[in-house]
Amino acid sequence: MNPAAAPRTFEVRPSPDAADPVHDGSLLEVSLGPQHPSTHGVFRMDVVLDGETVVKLKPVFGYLHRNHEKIAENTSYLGSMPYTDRLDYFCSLTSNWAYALTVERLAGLQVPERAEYLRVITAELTRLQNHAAVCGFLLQDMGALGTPLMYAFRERERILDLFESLTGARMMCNYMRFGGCRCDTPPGWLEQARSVVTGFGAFLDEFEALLSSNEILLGRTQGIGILPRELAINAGISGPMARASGVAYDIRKVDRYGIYDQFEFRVPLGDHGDVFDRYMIRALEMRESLRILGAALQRIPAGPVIDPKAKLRGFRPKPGESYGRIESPKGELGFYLISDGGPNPWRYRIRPPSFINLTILEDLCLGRSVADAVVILGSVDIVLGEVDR
Amino acid sequence: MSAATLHLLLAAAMFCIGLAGALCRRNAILVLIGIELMLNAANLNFLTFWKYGPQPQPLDGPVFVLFSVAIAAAEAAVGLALIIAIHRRYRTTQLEEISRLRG
Amino acid sequence: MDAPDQIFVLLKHAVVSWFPTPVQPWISAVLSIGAILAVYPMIFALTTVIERKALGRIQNRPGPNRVGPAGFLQFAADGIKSLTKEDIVPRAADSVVHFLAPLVVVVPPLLALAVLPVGRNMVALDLPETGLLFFLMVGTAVELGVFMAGWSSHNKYSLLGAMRAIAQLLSYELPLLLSTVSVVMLTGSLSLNAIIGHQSEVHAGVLLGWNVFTPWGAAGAVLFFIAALAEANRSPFDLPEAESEIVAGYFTEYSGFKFALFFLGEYLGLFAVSGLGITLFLGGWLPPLTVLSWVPSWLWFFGKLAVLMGIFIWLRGTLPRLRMDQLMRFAWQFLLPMSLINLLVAALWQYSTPWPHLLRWLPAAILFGIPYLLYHRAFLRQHPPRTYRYAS
Amino acid sequence: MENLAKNLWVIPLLPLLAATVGTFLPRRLHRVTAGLSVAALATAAILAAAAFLSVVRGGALYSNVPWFETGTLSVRVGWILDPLSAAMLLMITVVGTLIFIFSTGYMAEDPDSGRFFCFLSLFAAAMLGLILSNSLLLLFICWELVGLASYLLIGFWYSRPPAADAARKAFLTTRIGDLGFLVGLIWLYSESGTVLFYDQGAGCLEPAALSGIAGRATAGGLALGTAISLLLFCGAVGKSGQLPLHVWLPDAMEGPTPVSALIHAATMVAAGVFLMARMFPLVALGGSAELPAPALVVMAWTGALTALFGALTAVAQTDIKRILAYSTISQLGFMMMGLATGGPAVGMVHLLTHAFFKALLFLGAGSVIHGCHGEQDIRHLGGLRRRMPLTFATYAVGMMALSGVPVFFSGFWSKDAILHSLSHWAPSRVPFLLGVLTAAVTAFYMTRQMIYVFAGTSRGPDSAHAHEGSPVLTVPLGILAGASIALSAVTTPFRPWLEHFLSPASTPSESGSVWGILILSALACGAGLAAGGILYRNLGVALKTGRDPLERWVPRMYTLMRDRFRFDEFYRATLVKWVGAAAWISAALDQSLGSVFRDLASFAASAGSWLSRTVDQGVLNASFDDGCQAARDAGGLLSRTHDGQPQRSLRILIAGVIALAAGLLFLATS
Amino acid sequence: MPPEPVLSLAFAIVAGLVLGGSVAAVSCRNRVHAGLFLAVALVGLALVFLRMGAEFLGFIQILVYVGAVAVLIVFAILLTRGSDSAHERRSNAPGIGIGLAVLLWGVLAWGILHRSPGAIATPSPPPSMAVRDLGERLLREELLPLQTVGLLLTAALIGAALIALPEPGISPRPSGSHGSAGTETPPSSPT
Amino acid sequence: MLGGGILHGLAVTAKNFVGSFTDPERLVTLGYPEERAPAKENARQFPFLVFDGADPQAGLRCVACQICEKECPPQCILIVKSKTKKPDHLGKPQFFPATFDIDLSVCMSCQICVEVCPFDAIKMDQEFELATNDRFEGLLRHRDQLARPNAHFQKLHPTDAAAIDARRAEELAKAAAAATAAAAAPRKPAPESPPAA
Repeated sequence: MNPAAAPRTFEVRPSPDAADPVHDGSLLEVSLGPQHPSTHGVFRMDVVLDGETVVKLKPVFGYLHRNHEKIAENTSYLGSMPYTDRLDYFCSLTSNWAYALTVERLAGLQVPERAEYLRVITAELTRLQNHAAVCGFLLQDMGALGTPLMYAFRERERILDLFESLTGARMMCNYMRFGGCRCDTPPGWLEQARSVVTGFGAFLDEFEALLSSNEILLGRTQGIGILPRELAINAGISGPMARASGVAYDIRKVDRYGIYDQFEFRVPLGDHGDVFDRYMIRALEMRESLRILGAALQRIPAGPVIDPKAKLRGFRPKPGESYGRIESPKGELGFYLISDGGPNPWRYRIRPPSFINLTILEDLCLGRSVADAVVILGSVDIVLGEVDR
Repeated sequence: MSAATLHLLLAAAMFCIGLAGALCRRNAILVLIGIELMLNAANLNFLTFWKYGPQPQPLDGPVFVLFSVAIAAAEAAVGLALIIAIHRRYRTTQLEEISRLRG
Repeated sequence: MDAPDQIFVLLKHAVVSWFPTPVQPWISAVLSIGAILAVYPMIFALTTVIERKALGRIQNRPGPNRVGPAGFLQFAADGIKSLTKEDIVPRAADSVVHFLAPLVVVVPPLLALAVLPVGRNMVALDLPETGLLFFLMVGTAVELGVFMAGWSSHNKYSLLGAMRAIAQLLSYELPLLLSTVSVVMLTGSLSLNAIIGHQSEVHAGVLLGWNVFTPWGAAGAVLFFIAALAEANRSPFDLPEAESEIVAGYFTEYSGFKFALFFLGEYLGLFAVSGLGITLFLGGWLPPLTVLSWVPSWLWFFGKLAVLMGIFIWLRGTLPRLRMDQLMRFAWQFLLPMSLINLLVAALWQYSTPWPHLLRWLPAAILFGIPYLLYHRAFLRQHPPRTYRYAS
Repeated sequence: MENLAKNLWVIPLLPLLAATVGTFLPRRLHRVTAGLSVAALATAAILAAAAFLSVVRGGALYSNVPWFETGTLSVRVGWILDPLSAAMLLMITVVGTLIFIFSTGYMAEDPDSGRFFCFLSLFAAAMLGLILSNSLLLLFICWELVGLASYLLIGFWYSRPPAADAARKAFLTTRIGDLGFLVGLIWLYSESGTVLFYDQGAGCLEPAALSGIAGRATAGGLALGTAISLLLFCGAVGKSGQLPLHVWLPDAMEGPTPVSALIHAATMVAAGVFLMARMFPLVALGGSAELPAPALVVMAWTGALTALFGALTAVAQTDIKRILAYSTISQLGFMMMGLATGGPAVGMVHLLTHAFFKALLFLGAGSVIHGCHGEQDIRHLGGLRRRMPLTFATYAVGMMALSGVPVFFSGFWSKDAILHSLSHWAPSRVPFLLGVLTAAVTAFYMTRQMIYVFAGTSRGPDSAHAHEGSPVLTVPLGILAGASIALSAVTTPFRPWLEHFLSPASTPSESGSVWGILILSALACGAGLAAGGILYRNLGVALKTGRDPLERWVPRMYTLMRDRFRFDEFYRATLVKWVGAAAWISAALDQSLGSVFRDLASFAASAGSWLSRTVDQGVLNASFDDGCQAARDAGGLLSRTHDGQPQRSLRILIAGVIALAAGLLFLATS
Repeated sequence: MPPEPVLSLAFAIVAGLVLGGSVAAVSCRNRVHAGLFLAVALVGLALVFLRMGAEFLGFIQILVYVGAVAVLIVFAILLTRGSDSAHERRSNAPGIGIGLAVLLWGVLAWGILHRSPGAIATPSPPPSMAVRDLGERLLREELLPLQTVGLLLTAALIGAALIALPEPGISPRPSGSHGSAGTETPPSSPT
Repeated sequence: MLGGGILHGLAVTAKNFVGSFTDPERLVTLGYPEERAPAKENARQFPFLVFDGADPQAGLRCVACQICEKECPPQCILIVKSKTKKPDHLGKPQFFPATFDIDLSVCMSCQICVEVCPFDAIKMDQEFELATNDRFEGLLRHRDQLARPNAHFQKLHPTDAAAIDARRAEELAKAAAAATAAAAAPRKPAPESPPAA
């Protein structure tokens, strides 16, 4: 008989280990992802379900692994810059900044004031569009059929338009350079940015009217996926996720990198640490970002945008090491570089917030239903480019 | 052969098929299926006598069938709940394996 | 005189009368069936396009706008595509059941549509004794179809979807039934025509006595349509096919035309249950104002259907989906008690007929108001308003 | 008057409302619940007094209302206020109020006392409803509610296994009687067509219905009235702790002491006696003075045996509450005797007087237990006379009333009335003698208890530090003691006002015989007291040996009495065993029947295989082994039908059905 | 109205549906198929009811049996899946069961065919079933049974929910190491 | 009130539904092939090679210095230096790329080649509709396909181009001045210097 002609019948045979509840059929093992509508990219959750309740969850990732750190160690310092775009492809500008900051510390470069302002403006715009989109995605995961997502994207498009006219690309901006920014703003850009920022405030009002008091949303998010403060600290959670659990940790305040000490803004904190708090913290942070943006767009000085000492070609920082971190929209994004004086970093290491924030996924999901697991994943705000690197 | 006879024969056949199922199957749920068939055969009998038989009261048959249907629904619900509970406890629905109560 | 109103009826009579008497009942049936088979799938096709366009507009997109004038031939493109797509049956699937499931899902709504009076004298299958019961009966068969689809696919998502679907359908069947019971109670008949006839009395000169204008009718309509949304797997109760959780639920493993059949069945079910709601609460084919009775009755029916569809689309574009336990809790802890209360209200309404009108509303207001406040309090206790602090 | 009858339902409703409201009050408000219960019952007592007075003035009345209609069936309920219910009403509300007040002190420290008072109120409400109902159905509902409430109260400390067991025992035992009651009730309903007692001539206790029942006999030759009465008496036996079903009563002491007081004095046990009094027209049907109705004879004998049994058992108990419990059983027997021999008035008077002094005794015992921190064993008490003088004084009153100390105590007179009617009872003199003996034993064991508890010096650490309770505990005792004495004013045979009130038709007794019985009764009491006093005069010395003085005197008898005549053991050895045996027999039958079938089947198979073997050898020349194998296969196949499965039984059943159907059809067609 | 032919084609079809469905329901090796065939048989029976003019009962039949009981059964099959293979093992002494059933049918058929055919076949005026009459009957004469059945259904509902609720302690959660959950671990069935 | 949040949301979506008909700010979607977003000067897609004059071969600014090849992060550029030389716009003989291939399927549009090019020879195009059936050859651009006239660059990035052209004109002028100053060597005519924009 031809062994290739497998029989057409399919029979679930009891496993030899009959005591294993997964195999005796009382539990259901489902693989959510890597091609699943709700896993935010090629992420996979190996979920064991009792009915619909998650009794075991194993995050599986690496499907998008691109060997980023090793590539960077074999590329010039500058050549890694466009790759950082692709770490968190929603927030390329903040990734740029984190990398530029680290290299600047390594090489001791100064950044002109206008460039600092531009960095703050682009970073906060990035935060706006990221948070808006995340809230939209969260609702999408809850089955809101994309309406909030579409509203978020409508506003995000305006911000991406700004990015495109400033940096030439909507998402892969590749804008920061060691010692400043690649180019100055095109004419009329600041006015356009101001109008976008103004419009964003109105959008936020509408977005919150649509969602924040919606009973279904409250029911779906409050008390779900509670991340206790201690766990958040112990697991190294950062960003809005940590702040939703009441951890007052915002690197803009802690490190005061760039010129953030010149701006007035508050850091909202949640008390419950559940999905709703994470959502609300993001909404409140957007308001704070709008304040920063208003001030920055008002006060931005004229001047050069890049340190004239910065070399583009043949950039060889002196031997040493540095760690630079910023508050990316997803949390603490850190770069660690060791230079041996050559044109390539000797060691290049990233601390991606998405990855670290993802580690507690099982703790948040155990005992909840699949639907909650999906929503919790949505509230963690991950980008697989950053997780898998 | 009158219509009544035919219907009665049909009911008898259905009853016996259900009986065979209840007697032979090993799975508790399948036995329950056989019992449901038997119950329904009884219902058919009631209606047959209502339709073709002598009628002391015009609606006796249907009323009886209605009650029988209601009780059958309750029976099915409780029976299935029992089977599920047993399954949860002993991980089987095979009748011969559920023998804790045997002397 | 009322030619436009009765045009289809007369047309049918004319056609039937061409045939010899013995076959006339058959011809009549064939014509009715043909009409149902032609009209509702057509409405389905249009609804899909309109829904997509309306959802697009709600989301600030133009929606489909390529095929045909303003995109209105999109359904044709979709249909052709689904017809020509490869029909994939998973190897592990139980192929016979897998094949039958879409049929079992599509046929019952079609049967149910047959008993709906869409206009004066326009009902394909008039069951004076048991019309409503027939409707509810065929509705239950869908559950079996859904189960067959989910089980036969041998896919875990399908299975989860089917389990969800059955739990949901069984749970919402009850409030649906109970809210229709109030109508039956006050009408005293299961015939849909009689129910419409009961609503035709004139109040205050213009308003007709639709059931929805009574307290129990209004509440019953709300309860009915909530349950109907769930029965039809519409957002926010679309858990059985929640794509963000279980891909496409019980029809994950269907493709091509079978998938389209599920789609069709779902929409036909929605039409049927909405049509039933129109008949029970919204006066069926009756106009809202007596001065508007020159408009053909069938236009009223389909107009009301269109408005309902619009509301459903609107809801779909707005609301997130519930979770399974919330869904079940909503059915058992809110809809069911409320529909029981509604029965009580309906009974009170019936017994308080001689009372002054305002006084008749009072018990209803109390009976609905108090549970509503209790639910409100319970919700607030569960979800107290939150404030956020800022780091110093 | 009419209004009063129509609104009688308010009286049971008040405690019921208190119970309902109390249920919904949070736990920490248990004082509010207690206050509410007391207030509700006190109000009910005032209303009851008004009702009583109105009956005294105007006689009985009742009112019936339709309750619900189902199709053609209309169910009506009603309230009745006749002397019987009025007297009971007053007694229950007054005694109940006093017990409630006592409980507020007794249960003050229990965090669950809110629940306790809810149950108490429910208990009182159910009992009041039972008293007032003019309908068998309502009476039965209240009857069951009384059972439920007693179950809840006995098992109030449900976390203690004995309490939970006792509650279950009480519930199940009374249920056995209730089964008979229910059957009798249904029978009565089907015979008389109404559940109302009095309904303008149409009620089931009115002459029309009674004459319909009278003279008819059941299948066994028993008179219909007797059969129904005996079934109803089953209920009374269960509720009132008569002889075979008394076992729950002593165990019911596991509940808090006020509950015991309530159960033993006012409510639960009274229900059975009351039921018989209520149904007396039916029970006494067809009897005459010379030849009483058979049901009454049964009642009298049951009562007599119960009375003696209870008294004898009480003699050897060491638990203060158990002694009282057995004395209750004994007194209930007295009541039954009185009821059966002298008519409802005689029994009920003793019920009423007994209610007061038994409540007094139980509350006194509660006071002792409360003062001695929960110590209930009389061997560890003693010398409380000085430490708890108030309790001692009131307890002594109760004791003397119970013992039947002449002249001043109501118990004497009511017991005397019973003895008097017994002495005239035509069928037999034995119950009279038993009654006198019981009276003597009663005095004996009460003396014993008094000496144990109050005399001498304390024998335990708890009694050494005993103290008198708060006024909340002692004032009810005082009132009850007063009532026990005062009641004698209306119960003497010279001025039997209460008896007349309860049953105006009863004939006044001849004075000559009155004196004889009075003296006899006083003598019996005196003998008991004297025997007790003599036997227990040196208790402290006697107890050094660790044995009761009586035990030293009649050890075997004492052991038997201490072990309650081994009723529980008897039940355990018989009933429980029998049930087990029945189960075993049916199992064995199952097995053996199966074996028979199996044997038949395998015999048939063997026969078949023998045939096949012969054919094989002869025709096909096959081997011997093949034939055996075939036989084994066939036998195995058939024996597989008997693998201990439910379907096997089903198969046999179906085979039987087939045989039956075929037989019937054959008979019908031929 | 002309007397309907005794053995009409329609009757043959629905009877075939009933019998075929029944046979398949009790003989199918695949349990879910058995459940579905039960639904087929019950639909067939409902059609028989319809043919007899008992519209209301026919619809109720489908509503309750197909809509609820059959769905419950397949649902239960689904919930208890995995305890043993999806397909049924060989039947429990099929010969005896089938033999008994056939025997019973024979006896019954014999009885039906020979027992006073006149009494059964006397066609009284064809009864009709008005739903209103049925309701009146139920709510007047049969009110007590109706209430009782209502009570029974409520009790069954609550009971079924209680029984089917997972017992605490034996839910098969894999809590860390399996089998160390406690003393309540179900005994594994002997092989 | 319970249900108020849902009604609130319904109001918002209704507003958006109406707004998408009346308010162009809400309906921001463009019907892409017909409608296009306004071109942004900074926008970048894939690189192209700038040549001056009319002849892509002669006017190619690239001198095959291979800096971009080295700096290109995804290494999508392949340059083979010519064996011979050709004069640049200043008349200096320079190598030129015999092969200049860019694999667009690898290129990530980062613009680093543009930034590091000292000769302003490689610039970013804005063409993006590059769909092809052949993912190997179809997206591999060779030198001649990559070459675009300076006018194209001027059209895409006018600001940038003006600055570069001015600088180059300046260089040219400086070179011419130097040439006149030197005056010794015979003057080589520069290939058609582009007109200043």
